[in-house]
Amino acid sequence: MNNSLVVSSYPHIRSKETVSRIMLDVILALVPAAIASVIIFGWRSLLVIGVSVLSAVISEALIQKIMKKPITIKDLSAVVTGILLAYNLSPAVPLWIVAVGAVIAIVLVKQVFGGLGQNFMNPALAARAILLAAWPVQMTTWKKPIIDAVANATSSATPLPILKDGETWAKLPPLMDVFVGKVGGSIGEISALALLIGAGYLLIRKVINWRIPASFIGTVALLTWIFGYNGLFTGRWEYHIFSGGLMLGAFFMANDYATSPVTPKGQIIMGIGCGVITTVIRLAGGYPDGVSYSILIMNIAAPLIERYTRPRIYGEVKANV
Amino acid sequence: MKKSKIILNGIITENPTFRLVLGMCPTLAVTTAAINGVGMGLATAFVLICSNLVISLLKDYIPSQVRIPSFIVVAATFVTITGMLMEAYVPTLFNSLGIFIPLIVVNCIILGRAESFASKSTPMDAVADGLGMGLGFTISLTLLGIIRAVLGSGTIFGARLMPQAFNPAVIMILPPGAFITLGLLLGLLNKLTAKAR
Amino acid sequence: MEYAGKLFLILLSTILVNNYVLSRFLGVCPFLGVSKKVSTSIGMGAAVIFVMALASLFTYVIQYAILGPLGLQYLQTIAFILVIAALVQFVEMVIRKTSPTLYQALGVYLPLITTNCAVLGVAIINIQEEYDLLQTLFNGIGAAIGFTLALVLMAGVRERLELADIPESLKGFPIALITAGLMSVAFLGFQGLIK
Amino acid sequence: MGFKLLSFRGGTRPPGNKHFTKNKNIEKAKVPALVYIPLKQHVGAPCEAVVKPGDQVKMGQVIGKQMGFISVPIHSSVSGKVKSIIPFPIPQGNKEMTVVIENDGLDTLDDSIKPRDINALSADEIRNIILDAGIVGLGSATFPTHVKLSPPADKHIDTVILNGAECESYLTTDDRIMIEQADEVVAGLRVIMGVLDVKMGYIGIESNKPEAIAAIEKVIGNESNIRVKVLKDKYPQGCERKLIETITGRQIPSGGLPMDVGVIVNNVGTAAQIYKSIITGMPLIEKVITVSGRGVENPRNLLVRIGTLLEDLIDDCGGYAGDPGKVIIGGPMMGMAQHSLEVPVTKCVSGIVVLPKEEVKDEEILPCIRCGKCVEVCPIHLMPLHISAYSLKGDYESCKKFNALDCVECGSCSYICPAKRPLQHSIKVAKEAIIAENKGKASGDQ
Amino acid sequence: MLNDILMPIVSLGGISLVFGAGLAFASHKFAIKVDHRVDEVREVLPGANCGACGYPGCDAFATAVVVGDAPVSGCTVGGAKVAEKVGAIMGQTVTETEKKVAKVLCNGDCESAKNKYEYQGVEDCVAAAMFHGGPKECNYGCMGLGTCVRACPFDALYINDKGIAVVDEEKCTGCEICVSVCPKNIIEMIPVSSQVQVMCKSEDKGRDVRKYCTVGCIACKICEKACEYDAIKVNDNIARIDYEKCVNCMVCAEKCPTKSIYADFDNRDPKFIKSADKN
Repeated sequence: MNNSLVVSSYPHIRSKETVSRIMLDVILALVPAAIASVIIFGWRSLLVIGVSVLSAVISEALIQKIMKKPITIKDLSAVVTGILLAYNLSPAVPLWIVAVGAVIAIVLVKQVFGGLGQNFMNPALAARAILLAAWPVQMTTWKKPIIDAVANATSSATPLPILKDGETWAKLPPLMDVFVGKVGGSIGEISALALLIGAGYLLIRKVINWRIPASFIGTVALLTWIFGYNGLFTGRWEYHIFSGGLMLGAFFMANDYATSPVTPKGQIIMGIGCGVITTVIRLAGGYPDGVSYSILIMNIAAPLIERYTRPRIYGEVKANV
Repeated sequence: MKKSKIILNGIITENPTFRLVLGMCPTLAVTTAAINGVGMGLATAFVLICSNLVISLLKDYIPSQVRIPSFIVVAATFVTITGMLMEAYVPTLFNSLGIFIPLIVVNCIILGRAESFASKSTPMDAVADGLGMGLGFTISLTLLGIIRAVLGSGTIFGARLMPQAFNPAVIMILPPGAFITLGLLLGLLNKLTAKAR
Repeated sequence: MEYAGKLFLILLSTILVNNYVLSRFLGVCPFLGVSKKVSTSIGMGAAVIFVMALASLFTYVIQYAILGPLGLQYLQTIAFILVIAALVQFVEMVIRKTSPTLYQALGVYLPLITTNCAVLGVAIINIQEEYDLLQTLFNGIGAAIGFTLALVLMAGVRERLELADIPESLKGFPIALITAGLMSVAFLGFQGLIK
Repeated sequence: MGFKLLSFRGGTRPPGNKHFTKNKNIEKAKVPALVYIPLKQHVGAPCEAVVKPGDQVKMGQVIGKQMGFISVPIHSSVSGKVKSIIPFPIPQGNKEMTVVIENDGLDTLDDSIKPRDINALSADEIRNIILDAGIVGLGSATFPTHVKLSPPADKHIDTVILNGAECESYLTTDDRIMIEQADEVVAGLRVIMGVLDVKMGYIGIESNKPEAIAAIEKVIGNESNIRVKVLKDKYPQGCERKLIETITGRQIPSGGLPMDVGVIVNNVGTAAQIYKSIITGMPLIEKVITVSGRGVENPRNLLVRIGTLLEDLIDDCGGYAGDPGKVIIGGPMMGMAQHSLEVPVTKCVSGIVVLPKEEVKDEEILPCIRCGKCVEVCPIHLMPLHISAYSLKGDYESCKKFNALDCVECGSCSYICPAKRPLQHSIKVAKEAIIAENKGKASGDQ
Repeated sequence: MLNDILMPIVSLGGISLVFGAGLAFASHKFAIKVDHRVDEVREVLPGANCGACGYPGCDAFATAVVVGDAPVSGCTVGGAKVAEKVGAIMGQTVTETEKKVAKVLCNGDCESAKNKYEYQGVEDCVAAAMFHGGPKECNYGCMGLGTCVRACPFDALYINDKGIAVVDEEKCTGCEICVSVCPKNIIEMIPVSSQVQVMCKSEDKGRDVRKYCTVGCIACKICEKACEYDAIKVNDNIARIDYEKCVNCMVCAEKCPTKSIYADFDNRDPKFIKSADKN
């Protein structure tokens, strides 16, 4: 027989899931938020997203070429990073900052640690935090929504600063406006509605599971309700969960595969941890929103969480532990 | 061993920052400006030279059980002197280096060189080693200071270097900038030396 | 209540906001050196907490009982480092006797606590900030917990990085420094927690 | 079915692909002119040949005698003349001494084969019959059945489970046996329960085999101590550990055996074979085998004589359809890929799946993205991603810490992995290294 | 003035005295006896922590030597020099042995040896050998998947462009790790002075070897007859060289019909060249 048979280890069949398919799903799930952003802020949003994605993909290809590794932009992970970075930026941000951020995300946070799946910190969020520390002024210049719900939307990103100070609650926009996204904020985080549509798609496709988002959002809701400005159990938790980066963070970044624990218990702990830190920063910290920092900090803790939440294996004898 | 070789060893082959990775704390903390790097480096060099000399002179008289505490006391003496001198003559620098002046005493370089070199060498060799290591330290700190200052505030030794349009990346003079810059710099040097080989 | 609040703030500040390693650059050498394994880092952390608490107390007493009254503040560095060196050696002997495994794991780093600038640093800062005895103790413990926290987190990440495909020239210290940098970025999030 | 299907945590659901042969009756395969009967077809010591080249043998005659307790005799599956005894490849990949017999086509029965009265036999007599008939676990484990039915006195067995899950893709062997030989299966179960003096017997069948469930339930009727348990169709439901957990809720301790939790599991085919061998006196010389896959012209369920070469079987099914890519003995999830068709059917073969070239892709292995799917599907709740990563680095010590030895090698992790990483394979490498090291240590201690 | 000098001295002295006394007490109370020889042995070891000695690292080996569990010559990497030094510390002498280096005894590269199937899976010899003994038709052939390359702590092995593992003799320290990891057992330790090796380990019959490999040993015994020094023998269908007897005349390599014997002809002793010419 001259055409020799293939021999390999079983299983001889593989599931249809692939890395690029997963990434594509995530990209699809992020589309509604982009549309919402364009409606609310205009085409500038799309420009920022475009620059971010392009810079991310190009820098991934370049750095892999420099490091003499196979170029893997096909797997679409750089595209996802690019989109997520843009979603965390203000639509008014200078484009050169966007490009620098994408390079930082891909090179410094991802490729230096070995590339896809091996980075310990979410590239988009880490890049955003670095940008914020590097150019605080440019990073906190916001754009007024085209569809305006809040008169002073330009001065504040989201309803969050209002929530910090209990006396100004009267200025809160209608909850529905916050939910739909007719308020200021960064490109991708404004419309909880659009994000939830995408998240629903990912849940149905089983790309993500409920553990981190549910425990994250749940914790924030509970804590913001308990520690209200006017005493215990007076918090406006419904505003908290739909404002700021919570939806984006909980569904698209805290549960980023590479940087969250793979163990079920660990994922719940991760979510709760994110929730606690977010609430602490929102209620007492120096920044209006704590979502991205909470995720970054939990990213650091993720390896430890994973280490101490290994599932009890089948048939494990307790005496042996 | 030739003195020049010992000195060069400290500056290049066994550069305390880039090769031995010693004395990280001041390296990271004070290099927000190039001038701080120079000041810190020279102060450390002074302590290093003096303590190396004294230790190599005393090496035969110090019992080995108490050698570490003795070395530290020697170093601490010179650190105190340095601190007094700096406070008197360069008070601004002294203030900006702050707590890191007394902390020179626990800089691993001082104790490391005392232990691994000065206590086994002649006084002159020990001085040469102190000089080399001190200069190596100064050079690395200055280099790091320059990079961070230029990118982080657009200035070098107080003079504006970058064009007005340049937006300095504040993070470079914050803690993360220190860690990351040094990390990348070390990586780059590794790469270059690997190539040279 | 006010006073207890202040103590709490000291803890919060030293552990999270002004973490000794990640934002004050104290104790970076052992932080980089002993953070390769989680188990070792926990041991080291425990030793540091113990030493720092003791050192804070002893140096406080020395400062206000001996150096201050005698007008010998300029001897602070020498006196403090002496105390710390003696303390560390004492702890080393105790651990060596009581837990050989812990001793083996910490290896050369126990003596290195002497040169851990965080210990001397915390002693000097205690005096600079004019803390009273209790505050001194809290500051010392807080700083040590902050150090331990950073150390253990770092160790967790580095254990994971063991398996990562890191470029050859960045392996070892460079990647550890970059990791520390990113950690420090994340800790920026706590900024402003204490006004 | 109105009730909730029994299941377990973990597992996955690869495409069943059973439609090729699901509705095809078991047919007798052509008996080839030459049969190759290896002297090792079971777990345990190989047999020693008791015939020599030139000897005349009859169908059912012992040609290899049992060596030691964990071993069973080997019988001739045809009548004819022993041509030679040579080392010959077996499905596992290595070579074993093999008796080659020229078939005279007469199927003359050996004198020892006589029908028996099942009611007149004691438990020990039945055990001996099972041993003499060369019966081993027919699921593919090939552990000698008489050993399984002789648990040590300190293990109290209270439950017998027949495994009719057949969670592997393509295979319909057990399905057809349960449909066509429901009486024998249930009778076999009764025999096993009798031998072990056990009151409760279960037959676990996946829900995708309604015909088999109906057939077995019809035979059981109102019998109260035998129950059909309908299981969710999910891989690896047929794994002994998961089957026991699903049906009884008991977990076998790490490193233990089913008997440690009072359970004995047998394949449905084994049960049917036990009953048939007792009644007819015929030893295990033929087996039901599914030949399937898009790579064969005419997929079938065949009753095959032990020692038939794969070549002959594929011919029997109309040959290849197109270019073959992989020939797998067993199912695609856990089967062994073959490089040549000059391999005989042994007691371990329950199916042959031929995948055409276009279905065999050399998937590009990407870096692990830590999606955690392998953790989710692992039926043992291990963390395959970590074990595999350490194994590929050669750090077997860490693999051990992550419980590599508990892996049941079901391959679910490799199947599900979106990065197509060879998880199971690398874990197996680690397992073997750890086992070798443990052995080395044990011998070094002495 | 006197006070200014006296006070520091007295106070510092006092502090030192108190702590010194404390430490002296502690060191007495918590004293542990440590064998200084462990440190000395550790000092002379190469410090590669390769584990070739069978202990987890150089420290463990040093301890084992001092306790008496490990032989002074146990460090294969350090070889005779280290053994001598360790012996000196331990007060023992060691007999000198010739240094050996590893060599992969297979020439059956992708040009000369056939494959029986196409392998897909983990790039590792052990992993591949699980399936029918590996993709090579020859069961004694180097699969070139690099298990030895990855195992070598000294970076002394590589896979050549024809898919066969090769040892860089310069870098090889003789730790024998590759020997132990090769699933085909085709890596052997060869004395450094040896210039002739049989590059085949196949114990298959010559007829079978011919079928799948053009450079395999076919056990024709021509080498055995050609050798004047009784240094090469064919047993179990394979020629083996007795390196003690071999004088590197390289006649066997010249005569071998399948060229399965390697000889370093460039460095051949001239006296053998003459004798070969005469024949």
